[in-house]
Parts: sequence; C-alpha cells; structure tokens
Amino acid sequence: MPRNKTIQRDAAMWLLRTMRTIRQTSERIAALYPTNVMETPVHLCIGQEAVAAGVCRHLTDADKLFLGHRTHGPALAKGLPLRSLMAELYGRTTGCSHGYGGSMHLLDLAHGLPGSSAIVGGSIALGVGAGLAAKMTAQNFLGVSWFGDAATNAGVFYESLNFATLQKLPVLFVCEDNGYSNVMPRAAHSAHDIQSLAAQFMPACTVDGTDVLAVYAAAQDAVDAIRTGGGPQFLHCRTKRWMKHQGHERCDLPENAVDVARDCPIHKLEAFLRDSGLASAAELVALARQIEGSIDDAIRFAESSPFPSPHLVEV
Amino acid sequence: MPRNKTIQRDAAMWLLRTMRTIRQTSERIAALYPTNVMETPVHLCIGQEAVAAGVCRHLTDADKLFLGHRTHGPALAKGLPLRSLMAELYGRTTGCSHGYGGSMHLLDLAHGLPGSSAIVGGSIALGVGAGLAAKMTAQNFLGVSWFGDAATNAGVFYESLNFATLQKLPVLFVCEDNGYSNVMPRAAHSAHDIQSLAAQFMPACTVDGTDVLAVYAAAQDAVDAIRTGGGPQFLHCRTKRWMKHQGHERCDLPENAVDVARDCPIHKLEAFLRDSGLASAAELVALARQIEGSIDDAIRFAESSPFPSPHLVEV
Amino acid sequence: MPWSKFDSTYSAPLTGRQISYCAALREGLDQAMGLDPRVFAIGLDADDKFGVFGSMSNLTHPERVLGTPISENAMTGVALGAALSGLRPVHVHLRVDFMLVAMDQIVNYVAKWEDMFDRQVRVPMVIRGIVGRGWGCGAQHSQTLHGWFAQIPGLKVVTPSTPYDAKGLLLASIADDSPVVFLEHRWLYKNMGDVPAEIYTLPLGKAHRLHQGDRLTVVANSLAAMHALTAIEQHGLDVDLIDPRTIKPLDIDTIVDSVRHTGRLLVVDYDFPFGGFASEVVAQVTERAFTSLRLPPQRLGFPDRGMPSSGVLERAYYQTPERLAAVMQRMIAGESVHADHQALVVPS
Amino acid sequence: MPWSKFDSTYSAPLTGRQISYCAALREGLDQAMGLDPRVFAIGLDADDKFGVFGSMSNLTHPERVLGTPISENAMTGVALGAALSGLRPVHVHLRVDFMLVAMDQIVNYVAKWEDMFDRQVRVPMVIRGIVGRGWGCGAQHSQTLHGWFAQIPGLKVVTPSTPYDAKGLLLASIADDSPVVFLEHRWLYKNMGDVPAEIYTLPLGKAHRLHQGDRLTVVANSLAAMHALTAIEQHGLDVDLIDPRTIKPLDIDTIVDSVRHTGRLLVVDYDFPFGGFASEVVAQVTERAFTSLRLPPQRLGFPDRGMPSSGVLERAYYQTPERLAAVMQRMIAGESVHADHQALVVPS
Ligand SMILES: Cc1ncc(C[n+]2csc(CCOP(=O)(O)OP(=O)(O)O)c2C)c(N)n1
Ligand SMILES: Cc1ncc(C[n+]2csc(CCOP(=O)(O)OP(=O)(O)O)c2C)c(N)n1
Ligand SMILES: [Mg+2]
Ligand SMILES: [Mg+2]
Repeated sequence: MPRNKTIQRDAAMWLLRTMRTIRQTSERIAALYPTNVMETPVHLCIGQEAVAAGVCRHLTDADKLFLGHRTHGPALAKGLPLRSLMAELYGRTTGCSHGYGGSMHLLDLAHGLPGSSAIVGGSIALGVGAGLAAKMTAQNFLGVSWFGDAATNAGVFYESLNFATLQKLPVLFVCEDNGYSNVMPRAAHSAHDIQSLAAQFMPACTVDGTDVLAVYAAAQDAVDAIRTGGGPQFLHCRTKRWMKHQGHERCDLPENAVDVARDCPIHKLEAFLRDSGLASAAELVALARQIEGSIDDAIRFAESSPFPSPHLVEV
Repeated sequence: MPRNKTIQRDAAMWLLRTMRTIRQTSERIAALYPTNVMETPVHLCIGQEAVAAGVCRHLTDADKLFLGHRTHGPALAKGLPLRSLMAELYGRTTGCSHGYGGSMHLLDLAHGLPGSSAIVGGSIALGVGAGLAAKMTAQNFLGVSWFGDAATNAGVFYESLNFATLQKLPVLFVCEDNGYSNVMPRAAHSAHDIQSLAAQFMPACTVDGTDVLAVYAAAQDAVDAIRTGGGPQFLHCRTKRWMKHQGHERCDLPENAVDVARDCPIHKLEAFLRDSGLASAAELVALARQIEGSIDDAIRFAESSPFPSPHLVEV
Repeated sequence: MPWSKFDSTYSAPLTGRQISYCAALREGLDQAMGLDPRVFAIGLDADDKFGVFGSMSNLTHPERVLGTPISENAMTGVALGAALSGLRPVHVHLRVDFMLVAMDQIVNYVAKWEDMFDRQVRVPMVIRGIVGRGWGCGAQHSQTLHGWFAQIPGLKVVTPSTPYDAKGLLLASIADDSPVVFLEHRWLYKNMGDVPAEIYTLPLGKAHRLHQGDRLTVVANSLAAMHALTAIEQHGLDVDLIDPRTIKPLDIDTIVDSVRHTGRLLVVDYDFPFGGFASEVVAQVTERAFTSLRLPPQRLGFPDRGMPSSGVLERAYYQTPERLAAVMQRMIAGESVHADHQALVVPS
Repeated sequence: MPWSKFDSTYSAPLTGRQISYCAALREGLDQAMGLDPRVFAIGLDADDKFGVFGSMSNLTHPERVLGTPISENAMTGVALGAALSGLRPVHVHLRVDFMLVAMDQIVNYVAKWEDMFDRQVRVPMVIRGIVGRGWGCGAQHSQTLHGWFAQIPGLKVVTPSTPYDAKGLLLASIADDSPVVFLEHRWLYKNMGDVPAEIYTLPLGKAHRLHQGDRLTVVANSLAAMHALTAIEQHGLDVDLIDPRTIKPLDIDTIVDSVRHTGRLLVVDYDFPFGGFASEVVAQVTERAFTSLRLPPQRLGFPDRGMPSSGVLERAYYQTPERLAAVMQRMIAGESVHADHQALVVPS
C-alpha cells in the first residue's frame, strides 16, 4: 500500500484521535454498563474502529450516513459530539435523540446523521434514498449505507444495490464485515462472497478493515469516484468484533480470539506513526489522556442533564 | 447441441404435444376472453411454451412446482388437466381451485402443484421450502421455483438462493426470462446479469428458451445433478412473450416483435421433427387437430359445470 | 415554504367543472409537483405509458417521475431516505397488496422515524395504494387495509371518496410533514364530480357530511361512502351519512355529535372486520356517546376470509348498495339487527 | 395422525409441578417434536447456544432445528413451502418486530393460501414471535401487534399468559392444521406455574377465567392478564377477569356472559390502541350485550405513538398493575371514566 506512506500528519492524527475516541469511549461504556446507568442495549465497536475512521475522514457534514444497530463508532467518526452520545445512552433530554432513541437510534442532522435503525438491513435503502435526493436536486452530497456482513442476507440489500446502479446514484455502501451475526459465523449465514456479489452490481473492493490506512486509501478512491459522477461504489471491510454482539463483555468465541499485533487498528497505526516519525510516543500518550478527559466531561454532562419529562406529542 | 439429435421420439412428441396444448389453449382463451366468460385476469404464455415443456418433461408428480402469476403453461406441462384449468378460468366449482383461485391461483396436488401466487417473487421461497421438506424427510422429490426475469429484483429471490445453497437443498430455480416486466424492459429493471448473479450462489446456466430441445437438455443436466444430491441448480431461459403482459392482445412493443422462424419454439421443433424424420407432416397436423378436440371438450366441460354456491368455511 | 399559503380551512369554491376522480388525482399531483420542486413521484410502473391507471399520465414534470423494479421494500426505504434528505416523495403502488412487501419499511421505519428522534426530523412522504375489487382479482389483489394501517402509530390514513376530496386530500397529504398512507379505490376512478381548477387542500382529520338525516348515523369511507349514498338516495332514507375522509386522524367529534342526535350508528367498512376501522368507531362512539345510543351500533364489511375469485363468489362476498339499504331500513325501524358479517356471504 | 388422541376438551390434571413459562414452551415444543416427526423448528438464531432465550435449549431433536440467515421474509416462505410439502414448521422470531420483514409472506401467502384453493390444501404452521418491553428496547423492538395480526383473515392468534397455557396452547397450535401466530411476552418467561408433565392441548378459542367477580368484567391477555390479576389480588377487587388466551378465534360468548352479569367492561390491551383487539371486544360486546351495559366499556393500552427509549419515558408509556387498579376501582364505583390512552403517558 504505497499510499499509506504519503498520508499527511494531520489526516493520520485525525484517524488516530477518532479511533481512540471510539475505543476509549467504548471501554468506558463497557465499564459503566454493569452499573445500569445506561438503560439501553449497546453494540460496541471495539476492534472495528478503523472502518469508521478510515471511511468518515472522507465524508463531509453534507453527506448523509445511515447506520444500523452498531452505531457508536461511525456516528462519532461522522461528527456526533461525545456529549450528545453519552447523554443519549443515559436517557437524558440532552441526548442526540432527546432520550427517545437510545444507543441504536442516533440522530445528528448537523453532521449528516439523519438516523439509524435497529432492524437489520432496512437502513441500507435509506442511504440510497439520500443519493437519489442528491441526484435529483443536483447537490454534491453522498448517501452512505453502513451495515454488517449479515445484513447482506436481507433482501433489501440486493434491492438497494440494484436500484443505486440502475439510477447511477452517488451512494457509498460500506459493509463492516466482522464475520459474525451474533454468534453465527459468516459461513453459516452467507453462501456468497460479499465483494464478488456486490461486484455484480458496481465496483466493489475488499480491504483489511483492521488497517486504517488501507481503509482510508480505499475509501478515498471510492468516494472520489462517486463524487466525480461515477455512480455507486461498494467497500467491503473485513474486521473483527472484540466484544460480544451486545453488552459489555468480551467475545468468548475461540475462533474469534484477538491477536493485538495483527488485529488492533490503533496499535498498528501508532506503530506506523512512531516508526515513520510522524508522531512521538509522548504525543500518543498525551492524546490518549486528552480523550480520556473528554469522556469524563461527556459523562459528567450526561449525569447532570435532566431526564425528559414524559409527554405526548399530538399527532 | 449434439444432444438434440439423440432425443427419443416419444420425448420429442411429448414436448410437441405439451407446447401445442399450451399454445392452442392460450389462443383459445385469447379468442374467448373478450366475451367475458372468464372473469379473471389472464397472463398468457404464448411464445414461452418451450420453457414449460422442456423443464417439466424431467419432473415427476412428486416434484413440487411453485408458480407465480403466469401459470397456464407450466401448470399444464406439469400435468394439470385441461378441464380443471378451463373450469377454473370459468369460475366453476369443477375448477382446480373450485373457483376460489382464478387464473393466477392454480392447484393440483396430484400433479405436484401445491399452488401459485399473484404476488411477484414470494413463491420462489416456497419451492425452497419444498426442497427443505424433501431433505428433512429424506424423500427424493425436488422443489421447483418458477419465476420471471423481473422477480429477480425482489429481495426474496436472493434470500431464497442463499438459503437453498447454505442447506444444499434439492431445488431447481427456473427463471423464465421474457425480457419484460409488463412494458418495462429488462435493462430498466435489472442492473445485474441474471445468470452471472445466480452463479454467485449455485451452478447456473443460460439457455435459449425458445429452443425446446436446448431447454430439455439443460434441464436434464440440472435435474440430474439435483437428484444425485448436488444441491440447487439455476436455469435461466431466455424467451419471448408474444402477448401483452395481461389479457388477450398481442404485444405491441416494436422492440419485442416476433420473427416466427427465430422465435417460435413449436415451429422450430416441428421443423426438426420433420427434417429428422421423427414425425411426418400429416402426423403433426393430426396432433394439432386432436389437441383442438381436447380444448373443445374442456370448454364444454367448463361451460356445463356448476358455479360454486357461496358459503363461508367456518374458521 | 410553498405550502403555507394554502389554508386548509379554506373551501375552494365549486365552479361546476366536472372531472373524474382519476383526473382529480392526476391534477393534484401535477399541481403539487409544479408548486414545489421537492415533490417527486416514484413507484413500480409509475413512469410507463399506462400512467398508473391514468392517475399519473402526462405529468408536467416527467423528470420527477421514477419507475422502479419490483423492489417495493427497498423503494419505500429509498423514498424515506429521500424524504430525510429534503425531498417530498409520493410513492405509488398499483395495488394495496403490494405494500405488504414493504411493511418493514412502512411500519418499522417510516411510521417510527419521527417518534424515535423526538420529531427533530420530519418525514414528509405519501404512500399511495390503489384498492382493487372484482374481475377475479382474488385474495392477493383486492385488499383494502385502511384500518390495518391506521393501527400503526405514526401513519396518517386518508381514503377519499369523491373527486373533490381526492384532489384536496392528496394535496394536503403532500403538504403534510408526516407520513400519509393514501388509499384510493379503483372503482371510484371513473366517478365524475365538481373539482375546482385551483390548488386547494382539505384538512386531514375533518369528516364530511354526505347526506343529512335524523334517524340513523352511517359512517362510511371511500367506495363504501358512495355505496351508502346511493342506498340512501335510492330509498329516500332519513340518514346522516358521514364520510370521515381520513381514517386517522379520525374526526370522532363529528361522528359523536351525529349519534347524539340520531341515537343509532351503522359503520360500513369495506375491509376485514376484526379490529378494523369499524370496530374503532363503534368503540369510541360507545365510550363517548353511550347514553345517547338507542340501539346497539352495527358494522358491515367483508366476511372474515380472503376474497374468492369466481364472479358468483365475489358478488356474494361484497356488500352492495341494496344490501346496505336493507340494513339501514331495519335499523331505522328500530330493529336491533345483528349485522352478522358472515351471514352476508350467503346470498338470501 | 399422532395428534388426534389429544382431546382438547381434556384438562390435564395439575400435579403441583412448577416450571417456568419459558420451560413450558420448551417442553411443549420438545414433546411436539417427539410425538410427530413432521414437526421442525426454524428461525434466526434458533439453533444457537442461547436457544431463543432458553425456550429452545437442549431439544431432543437438534437435527430438526434450523438456524437461518437474516432473511425473515424468504424463511417464512420456506416454512410455508415445507408445510405444503408435508411438514409442520414452527418458525420462531426473537422479536415480533422482525416479523414485519415477513409480512408479504404472512399476509399475502400464509394467511391466504387455504382460502385461495378452497381449503383443498392445509397450512399447518406456527409462527412464534416474542414481545419485548423495557431496557430502552425502543420503537423497533417492543411491538406487540396481536390485534393487528388478528385483523388478517386466515391467521389464528394465540397469546398465552401462564406456563400452563403456554405449553397447552403451543401444542394445540402445532396440532392445528391452519396457520397460527403465537405471541409470547418476554416478561412472562420467568413466571412459574403448575404445568403437567404429560402432553396436553388446550382448545384454541376458549377463554379462561383468571379471577371471579361480580362488579366489573376485565378482559386482558398475555402480560396484561397477569398485571390485571396482580391489580385485582393486591386491591381485593370484585372483578371477573377473563383471559381470552386466543385473540382469534375469540371466545366472545364467555366475555358476553360475564358482561351480562357485571354490566361493566374494561379491556386491558397492551398494544397500539386504534382498531386493536380492545376495540374489537368493545364493538362485539356492545353489539351483543348492549342492554346489559351499565357503563360505557373502556379500553386501556399503549399511547398512540412508538415506544420511547429512556427509562423514565418507558415507565410513563406502559401501564402497570397500579394504574390498572386505579381504573378498575373507579369503574366499580360506577364512575364513567373516560380512560384516555393519551393522558396516561403523563404520570400524575
Ligand atoms: C430483521 C432483523 N432480524 C434480526 C435482528 C436481530 N439482530 C440484531 S443485530 C443482528 C446481527 C447482525 O449482524 P451483522 O449485520 O453482521 O452486524 P454486526 O452485529 O456484526 O455488526 C441480528 C441478527 C434484527 N435486528 N433485525
Ligand atoms: C410484489 C408485486 N409487485 C408488483 C406486482 C405487479 N406485477 C404483476 S406481474 C408483474 C411483472 C412481472 O414480470 P416478470 O417477473 O418478468 O414475469 P412475466 O410477467 O414477464 O412473466 C408485475 C410488476 C406484483 N404482482 N407483485
Ligand atoms: Mg457482523
Ligand atoms: Mg418477464
């Protein structure tokens, strides 16, 4: 990957900051979760940070990103403020969905997050709809559909690819393939190869989703191609889920065991930054500490925010 | 197609008789339809007879065939008696669905027709279910899913292929590709190539669906492979719809104009039979006349059958 | 916003201009697209030469009319995504039955989206579905389902019965910032009526009195409203006929006021009977106007089974103005008829 | 047929054997599979180590338990195709909400198939759906929808409230030759109750009186039945509590008999309120027992909006035994409460 070497320091530091924010926030959620302060199911992204960071670096606030149930990583990478996320998990009125959504339903219109859904598959079509709106109004934003490997089993996935191609829409499909649907491995749920199947409809590439520079480079190509009017693109990112499907516990599937040197996107990027001299070890430590501070702040914010007061909106 | 030449006379004559039955019955329906004796929407198969005949020749009464809205051809080829079909179109109690189904809902349990559906796509899954039943009960029948080109746009199509392959089920998928969804041409509804897409899941072959001997040979291979435990197979038959999507009128789309020598499966098979000496011209004329007689009989039967008397089955 | 100047309390004056229900729908859509460049139409066969039974023929802005593959579920999501990105889609289905393929999107997505985010984002989209009946359409091509959709919070349900309503309610539905399921009956398409040429919207949630009377309140929508009107006029019945026009929001006040006056209620609901719109009307009226009721309220609708195909069976399955008239006459006579849905299938 | 020897009029004697609702479901399925080799289970995560919240753990015939991809629509068609080919599938969904992906199959196919062919072919299949509530499940993971399914002709709808019913009704549903939607409430899973070890079936369409009383008839199913029972017992209320057990077919006779005696009706229906099960009960009771009613019948259920996520909002959204008790007491006191669904969301 020759392009890795040419990454600018600020881009690389953005990627690291974003991944660390996702990681450290997720670890903090996992630590707090057993205390029941967050009454909402959580699907954590630990291990998968590179996909969120590497793709979202190329997106603008105008691009509209539609997520499924595993929201925190890509939402933070897209710009959702930490305070808004944390307050939503705490069920507070200052949360990004005012306490009406919870972990699986995040909204941030200012940062191009028009919502996310807990029903697997369906939100893929919404990103296509955003692309259609961009095309019909001759605006320059992308629709982005973000989903897991198992969402490729849902019929709506194919219907969405077909229509995006027929209409040549500016849509980026991002498959965050962690190899599992809950505890069901990919081979048990998919007879097809995801990239090769997507390639029946549009340009599709598979990338190592634990290597943020690889994701960054591939996403750059895909986004550029879309922005220059080339129609939809498919990015298939193979990554790893370190946690159980839901909740605060580590994944205990032996076949899915983690090897940090091989699997950790943060470890790998930090090694690259140090080795290439783009950042010093001390800087990296400082960054981690700074992020920890923002998380402390977000939690204080959430804890001190009011609960929503029940009311019915008249229809 | 070397295998064409080796077809047995009785098989070839069966194919001809079946295609002629479908054709002549359809022409008769088209002639009668404007008189309003059949109060039901009809989707005729004129031009597409080779697919029904070529495939169904290899199916037994135990094999379970699930159809969509364009039913008459494959249903007759599978064994539905002409009288039962005609009486159903006439809304009579002697119809195969006792007058409750109409043209789009045909049933003949004795001949492996457990029903058909007017909602495009869904019945594809039912054939897979039949295959699952065969596998779970270790019986030797096939599930057969029969559908048009536009049904490949429905999500249930992919879901069905995926599951059939995951479970290695004895299922034959037959795509009767007439290039249209009503007046919408294939290129407007499908960004994918049907055969190549199906091949992502299972062995898939495209065949000239206006050449009954080609369909016959390809279906033979597919059915043999399934019966010997090879899992699902996909048969993509390119054919031509001579009529409008629905009703008794000829198709008037200039791009879809018919060239009998090129497009007519009956014309082509009769030429082959005569040229190869398998049948004489006189024999062919006699066959056509004989079929006409059966159609007369079926219509008399339908006309003289009682209408159902309205009643409610208690639930 | 181009819509704010259309006050829904304003009644466009009737000018004697007669057009069909179908033409009224077409005109409403065409004018909405002309008024607001965010409005577009999408649907299977929406762009073909048949123009959705004529209701979308020759629109002024064909570049905003999109045909789709047979992918109703994803297409609903596409419409939703477009609505969330600044457009105002009108998604059309040739048959209500095809909407069932899209129920995940309609119920889990479209209906829920505003609620899940505390209405920070709005979903201005219309889903048009056409109700079929007769000619052996059968069980999969004849469903109505207005009561079923209305059960889902987050969906408005609109069922116009006249050309005037068709245009005004379609424009109001497109103007609305929340999802509207707009159900048209195919058997009304040819009906002619007075329709102003100007743009006008009718309020969603306001019933319309189709006939004034004192002895019986009949609530009926869509085709049932027209059949009830025929029954009343042909037999000169003293009936207060109320067409709710929108199943949800439901103008229960107008219905209750009428029942307070007549003391008798019949709901004619061309839909499956169990827990449908008619049941809701009966339940609400009983809760609110209990002491005014002089007879037990009654419901007339479909039998509780799928539609059969044969003409003789269809003609037994469906209500007709004649059958409605018979039940109305008995109720007016004070008979406590038990309008058994099932019994009506056996023609007497 | 292995099922014919289980007479549904037979009550299996209670033996004091206490097992949970979840264990009762598991036992019922396990015994059905043991009794009849045509019975198999299919569903997303049906075969994983969690065993559908324990309701399918360690079944005796794992070879007849199939996990599936996230393809609920096709999988329903697969189950239907298998049912039409001689098997008796039990299709399980971890959440009722996931069934919405399969509505084309459930409504257009499964529910219609017998009707379309005049019952020449039968569709013996059970669709299990588990109802969620709480812990921020939110609008897409908490739907109940029993009234909604019941509106569709061709579907039976079963909603057991006790371990005894869970087993007996599940066995009866599997024994039934027509499609059954079987809805279990997740909050009932841990409840313990007396469950005979033997195989038994309970009739579909027969209500069960959970508490005897004279002053008020309360109709409630599933979790609502248990909450109503708690309310009645904790407050010593003179209430006739009827659990219909099956929403469809509905044992309206038992309900009407009770109302004839008490003169008052409250339906507690943990579901969306518009045109739901409660509306149907009120409508039918009003039609049949009009002159016996001393108060307008009332309904209590969910507010007419999607479920919010935050705990404080959830606790306001849902009914509790305390809230039910308050309404019952007022009705018993003869107050003509107007049990406004909406008002209950604002805790007072
Ligand atoms: C239609 C539907 N079926 C089932 C579920 C339950 N469910 C939630 S997440 C999940 C696994 C999804 O796997 P994948 O798409 O690979 O995403 P991942 O969780 O691995 O990020 C399942 C089965 C659901 N939410 N929606
Ligand atoms: C879900 C659904 N959407 C739309 C329709 C309306 N419809 C009936 S047949 C048809 C065209 C189907 O084309 P194809 O599958 O190629 O079959 P063909 O008619 O060409 O044999 C359409 C759109 C339907 N029946 N079901
Ligand atoms: Mg995954
Ligand atoms: Mg076709």
